[in-house]
Amino acid sequence: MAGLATTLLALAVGAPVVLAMAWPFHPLRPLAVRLSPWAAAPALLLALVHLVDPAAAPSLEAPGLFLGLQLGLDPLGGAFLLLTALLWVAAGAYAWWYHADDPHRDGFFGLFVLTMAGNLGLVLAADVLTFYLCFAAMTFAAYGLVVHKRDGEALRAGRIYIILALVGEVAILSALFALGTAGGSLLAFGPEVAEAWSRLAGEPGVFPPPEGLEGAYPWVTGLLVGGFAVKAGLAPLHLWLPLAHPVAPTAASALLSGVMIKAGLMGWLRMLPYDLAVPGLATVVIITGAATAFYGVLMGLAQDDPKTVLAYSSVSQMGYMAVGVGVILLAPEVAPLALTAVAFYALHHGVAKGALFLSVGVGSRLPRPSHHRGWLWTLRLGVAVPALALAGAPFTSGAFAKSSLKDALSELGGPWYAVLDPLLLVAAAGTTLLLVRFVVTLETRIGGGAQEGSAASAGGPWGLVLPWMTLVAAGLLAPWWLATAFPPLGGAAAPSLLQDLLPALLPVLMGVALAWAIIRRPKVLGSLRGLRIPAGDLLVLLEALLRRLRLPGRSLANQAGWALRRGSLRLQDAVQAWLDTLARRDPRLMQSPLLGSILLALALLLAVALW
Amino acid sequence: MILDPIHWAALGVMGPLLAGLVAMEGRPRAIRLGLLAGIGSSVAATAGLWVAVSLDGPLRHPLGGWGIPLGIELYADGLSVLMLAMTALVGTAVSLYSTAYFGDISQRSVRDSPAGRGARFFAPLWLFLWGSLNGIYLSGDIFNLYVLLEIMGLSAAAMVTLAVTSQATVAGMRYLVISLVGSMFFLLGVALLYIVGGSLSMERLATLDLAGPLPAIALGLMTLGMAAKTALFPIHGWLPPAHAAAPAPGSAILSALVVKGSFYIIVRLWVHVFGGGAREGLLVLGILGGIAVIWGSIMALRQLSLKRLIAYSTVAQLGYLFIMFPLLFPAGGGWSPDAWSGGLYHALSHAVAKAAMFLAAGSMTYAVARDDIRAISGVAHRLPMTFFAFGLGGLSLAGIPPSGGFVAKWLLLRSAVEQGGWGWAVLITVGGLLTLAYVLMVLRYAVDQTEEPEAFREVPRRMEWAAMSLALIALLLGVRAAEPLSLLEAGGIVPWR
Amino acid sequence: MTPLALYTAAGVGLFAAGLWGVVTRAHLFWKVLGINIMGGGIFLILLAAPPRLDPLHADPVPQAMVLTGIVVAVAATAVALGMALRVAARTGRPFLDEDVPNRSAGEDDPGSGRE
Amino acid sequence: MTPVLDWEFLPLLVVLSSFVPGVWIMFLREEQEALRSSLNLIGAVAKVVLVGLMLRGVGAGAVYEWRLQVLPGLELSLIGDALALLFVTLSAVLWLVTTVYAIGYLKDSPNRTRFFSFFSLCVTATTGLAMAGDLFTFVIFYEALTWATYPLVVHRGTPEAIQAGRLYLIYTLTAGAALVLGAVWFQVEAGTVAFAPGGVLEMAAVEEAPVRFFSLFLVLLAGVAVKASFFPVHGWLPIAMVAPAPVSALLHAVAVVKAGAFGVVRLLHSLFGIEVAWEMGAAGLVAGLAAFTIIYGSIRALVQDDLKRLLAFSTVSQLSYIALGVAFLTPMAQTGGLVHLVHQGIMKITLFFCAGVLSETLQVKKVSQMAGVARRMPLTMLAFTVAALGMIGIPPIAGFLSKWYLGVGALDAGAVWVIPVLLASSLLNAAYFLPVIRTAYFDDPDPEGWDDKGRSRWFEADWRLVVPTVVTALLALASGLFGGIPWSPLGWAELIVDRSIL
Repeated sequence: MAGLATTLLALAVGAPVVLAMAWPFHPLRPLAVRLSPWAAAPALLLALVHLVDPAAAPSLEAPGLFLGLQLGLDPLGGAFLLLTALLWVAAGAYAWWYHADDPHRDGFFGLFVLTMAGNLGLVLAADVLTFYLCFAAMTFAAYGLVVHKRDGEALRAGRIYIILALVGEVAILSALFALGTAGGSLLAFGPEVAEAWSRLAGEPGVFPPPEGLEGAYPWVTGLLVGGFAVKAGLAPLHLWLPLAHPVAPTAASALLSGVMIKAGLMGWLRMLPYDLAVPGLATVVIITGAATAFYGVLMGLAQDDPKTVLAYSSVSQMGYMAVGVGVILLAPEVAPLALTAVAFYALHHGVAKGALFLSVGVGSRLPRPSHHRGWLWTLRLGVAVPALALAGAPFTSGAFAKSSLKDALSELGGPWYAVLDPLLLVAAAGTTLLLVRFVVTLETRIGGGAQEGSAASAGGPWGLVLPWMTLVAAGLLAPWWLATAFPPLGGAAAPSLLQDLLPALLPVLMGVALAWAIIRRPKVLGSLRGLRIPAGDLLVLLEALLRRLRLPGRSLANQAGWALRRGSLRLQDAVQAWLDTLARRDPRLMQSPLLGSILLALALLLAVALW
Repeated sequence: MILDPIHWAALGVMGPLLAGLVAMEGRPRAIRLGLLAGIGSSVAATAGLWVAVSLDGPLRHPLGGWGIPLGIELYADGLSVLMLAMTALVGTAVSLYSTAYFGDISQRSVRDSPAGRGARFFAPLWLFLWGSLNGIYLSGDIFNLYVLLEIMGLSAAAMVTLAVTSQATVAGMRYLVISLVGSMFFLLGVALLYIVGGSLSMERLATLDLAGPLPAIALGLMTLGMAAKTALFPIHGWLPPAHAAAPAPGSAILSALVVKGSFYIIVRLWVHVFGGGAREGLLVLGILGGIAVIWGSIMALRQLSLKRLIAYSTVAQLGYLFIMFPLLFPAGGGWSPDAWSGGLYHALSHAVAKAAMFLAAGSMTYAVARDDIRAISGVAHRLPMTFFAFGLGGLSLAGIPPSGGFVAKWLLLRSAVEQGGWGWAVLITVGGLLTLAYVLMVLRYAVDQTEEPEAFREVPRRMEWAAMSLALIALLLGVRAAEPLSLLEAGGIVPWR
Repeated sequence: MTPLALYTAAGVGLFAAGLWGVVTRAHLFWKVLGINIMGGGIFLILLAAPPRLDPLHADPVPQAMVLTGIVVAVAATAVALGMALRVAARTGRPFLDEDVPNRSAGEDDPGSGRE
Repeated sequence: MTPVLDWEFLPLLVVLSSFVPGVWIMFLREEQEALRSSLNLIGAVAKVVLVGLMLRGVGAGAVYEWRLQVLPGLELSLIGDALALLFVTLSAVLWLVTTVYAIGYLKDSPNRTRFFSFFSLCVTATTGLAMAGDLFTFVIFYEALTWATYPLVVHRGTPEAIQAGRLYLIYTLTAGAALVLGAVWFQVEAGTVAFAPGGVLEMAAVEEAPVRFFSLFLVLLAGVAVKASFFPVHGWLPIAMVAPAPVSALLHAVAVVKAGAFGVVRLLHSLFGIEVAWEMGAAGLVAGLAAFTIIYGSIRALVQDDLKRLLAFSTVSQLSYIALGVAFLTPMAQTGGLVHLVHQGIMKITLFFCAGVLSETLQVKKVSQMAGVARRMPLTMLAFTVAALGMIGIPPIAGFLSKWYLGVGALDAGAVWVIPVLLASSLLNAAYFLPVIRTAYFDDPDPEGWDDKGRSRWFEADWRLVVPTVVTALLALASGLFGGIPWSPLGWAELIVDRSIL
């Protein structure tokens, strides 16, 4: 079993890497593209193996590669691997048919495997630099997926995405510099990272932090949180997310929202110092998280593109997880429980959100509903299940995740619990409302893409439907396998689903009621239609501001440059003219009277000198 | 055969003079024979003396028994041999070059035509010149110096006028007047020295106590005269037209060798006979040299005539030679071997490089039939070897490594820095840059391909090779500097007193 | 006033006069003449050189020098006059004209011995 | 391990292996193409082989020395130790690649004889300079390099080429003069010009006359800073862009700029000694200057549309990483600086190769013309992307390793201010490289704007252009990906620092 696991570990990362490497070479490309959709299969196998036998914790080391690559599979990794691999396989299959006759299909899959390599790699990474390496690979390859459509909108989204991503990378890297200084280049997760943190923090009286890094500790943690927050879409660093997720091809959006933003979360969970409390930072994280949970909902309600709505819902959901992370940072003793909760949440959200995004694609590719009622109802059912899960309806993974998060909070207790619990409840209601909004917008889009994207030609929409259904099913089963999957993570035993039936039901009902109320009243609805907030809310203001700033500076610089050049030219001319006159005069030195006086002068000079 | 080494000296002086007589005859064969004899004798003399001197120090030989105290005698030490070697080296190349440069003069009619006169009289004049130069380097008494100086001056001036243009004639005439006046100053100095010291032998004079006004005046007069012949700064005006007007081989000889003759005498007087003289005097020489470096370079930058440019560069480079003097005798007393080797090595490498440049320039003007920088565009492609010869020569002049110029500059700089003479150090550095400036100006025109020269004459290979070989030697001097410099040290104690 | 001083003074005077002529007179003949006068002055000084060995016999060396000097001077003068004549022939005037165009030497100077 | 060759004249052979072909080619006729190319290639391969031998020897602990006395107290000395080999290997390998590239790039263009002759001489000077065992030898090759590259810069013979060459000479020659002056001065002060690990100056002597020694340092720095294109004196570099692509590649990646950077290394470590340099504040000055140049160059690069100018300014910025690294006392920083000597070389040469392929095959010279060019030139643009990402510092490409070592090393030295500089430069690099990549891949091409010379049999352009480009790109990737193994540039740099022969 262990041997198999190790092989699979190597394959899980190796397969996509090899495919990505093969892609540039023309003869190999068709094959590579053909295999790309299934490149995540080994990873999925590995995840299942791990699920069956949690004891199997394979690890690999390649000291010659990079600065020493380390791969490994631990419980947390296992959990995320399950999600990641599942989504990649589903999305891969989905994309294969979705892009059946897309001229840029080859390019898409080239970047697809590269992104996948990064994503799987960072899940399986066992040390800091390996993680960073894969994280970066994923980030930059994903850019290609975002701008796949190549229209202005996509390129703009891509630009915003890459700018923010870079800022994040830089923040992370600067934090890693500090960690590396404290603990060396090779930092395996777990004890070694903790060691580095404690050395960086220093021990008052025992040993000081590294010279020059006194008091850097909070900053470093802050940079790390901030850096990953970009990827995790925590407000206000979420700006790229509502732009990028909708414009990307459906499969890619599913991945972005489902797994890639979880990479940020993963970063937090892997690298932050759990065993040293960072109260200040923790407070910030929790508040921001909670705020994000609301902010996402509000902004999302003002959108009318289903994918954008989903994107904003992702933002708000990541808010919840951020709260969990904050709890970890706040109180090391609650860490295990909170960790479990966050992991639950990530998995649940990943699967559900992935399913929903795919459903958008399916919807748009459906033949006209008029003559395909069967399809229509399948779609509605398939949307309802993950939507309910997200809303946290009873008996769904959502309820499960939310309750475990709640447990963590209650464990934390104190004012935090008192404040956060109701807040999150309201936010959950908002989520429901948002999902209703999503369903409504989706209904308007059904069959929208049928003409141009002819999924029908590719043997009916089955190619799209099956992967989608897989995810839906996975989401449906989630509560049960989650329970089996998690004990190793050291969290509390999976909470029974009945015990908090009401609290789970409450927000859903509230949300639905609210939605119903609004939809019943055309006046309110109309007034709501009035407020449109462009996707990427704050960004719009920011861009306007920048445009103002740019122009004057440059023209000034130019003028200065020109003035300088003119001046130097004039000077040159003057000097040359002067030299010419000298040169014309020089022969005169031999003219009789002058020569005489020169000789005389020299004679006198020498006489004086020699006297 | 066993020879008293001093016979080599006699050979060095008499050989070229006799060869000159042979060449007077005028037919190509005679000319070739004469040149061959001249080359042979000088090279042999140089080689023999080199060995002898480096084996057992300086050599003396009283001519006709007029020894000490009168001392009409031949004298050879490391310095003399170095100058002899320089002359032989450059002379050989120039001689070969000249045989090709003046074209075919086998018909008598051509020979007697004004154009042919150049061809006819170059060789004899040059051989006389050669003899007199060797004589100057080998003579141990100051009156012989005067006589030889006159021979040198006359043949040099005549050489300028070989080019049958009004400019050449005027320039040559002016050169003649200046050099005659210079000789007169020198002779007056000789007379005064004899009255004071009662001897003509430089070594003898060196042993006397030459305090008091009269020797000082004598030194001043001699220096003035020689400075005029060496075209030290304010009296340099005659040089550019003269050197530019002469036929190319002539220009090479004048710029590379002739000026060195009078410079050599100044060195002998100040360093050996007067043992440094007065510090202020040295400073005057150095400052004038410094001005010459800057002035000459700037003038060179403003020329459009290629040969005139090179001539002005000679003015500038001679300035370097005079910068040597204040460095030789540091303010604190004592003696700076760096300055000594550096200065003389600069004389040597300048001779080689400058000759290479003038010969190359000759080939260029020969090809485009115009002495104008703007006219040589495209030469770099038509005559690559000539182009490289000019370039390498120029770079050596500017002290770009590896080259003799670089070694010389390094030594001069070192002596300047050691004495804290920052002014001199900066001057030397800046002078190098200015040199680069005008050398590059020429190269820049030569590589220019925009306009093709209208008339382009094929250049004989021998001319190209002569220039190139000199340039390569200039390069080589930068890699093997140890031998020539060790020779300098071998030549007995410097200075004598 | 010793004869030496006297002769020396006279010699120097001649030298100066000759130099004056060379420098101030534009005509080449005067210049050549001036040079000869300078030489004459020097010879005068040499001849006045005090006897070195014994006071009765004059010192032969200066006389030898003077003789040689005269020979040289004659030769030099000859050459100089010859060249002066050629200058006159070429430029039409027996002067050292200064107005040789400086920055345009290219036009009328082939720069090599052929024409 | 097999016994090591102990030919002390191996360094000389390395130098000659390009000198002899260079001179020989100079006397060839224009149409003797086959002979010319084979001479070049033979020389290049020979050099690589010889360097390989030396590498093995030095790896086993040997040191190769060759000396020739010029004057008493002055000698030409070539020393092949680990530090020298770092640079020599770079130039040898890249010369081989560039030669192939140049043969393809200049096919049926005029004056190739001159070009290839000086091309070889240029590398001769570089290798000689890399192995120079003392300042005297260094100066000689440093100047020789100027003269070997000048004809390459003005190769096109166009007015702007001439103008650029003029500027190039004004800058480099003035610097050369300063260097000579400084060298002589140093000899007078220290009594020797020989390079020695840890420097040749005593702390005590320096502390007696700090001002004098600092000005001495400034003079020498002025000498090397021009070629290293430090801020105030970088002006020649972007203008020298008129040269043909292979030349720019060589100038910017290997020969000239690296000579300058290497000079800084020698100055700080082999002459003054880094401790002394820190004591007298010289190293601090260098670090500050380098940091400023890093930012300045990147900012200037932002607004360039001409691809090669953009790359040039990026060189200005990237180059200072080397100086920045070696100016610190900590081994990691020094390793980072040294290894960037190689990494920057490989990545930058790739970028210039790409620029060359585009301009040669499609007449595309501006970023604005590059829209969608990746569809026509996938391999080239892939290479470009790899190199550009490497410049930004994206793992696992070489550039990241340099950055990592620099950052950690700087923090080790307690210089926190370096981190913002590094990161800002990363962001700026991204700001001017990523748009190029984006437009190349994702904008719609307008083939009318291209003057397409067509594909070759196997590749998108002449194979002699594409293959070298891909090879260097792979090198850039490999030297990052396999940074952990001892023979990688990183490993070698660590070896140098460990042996403390810096």
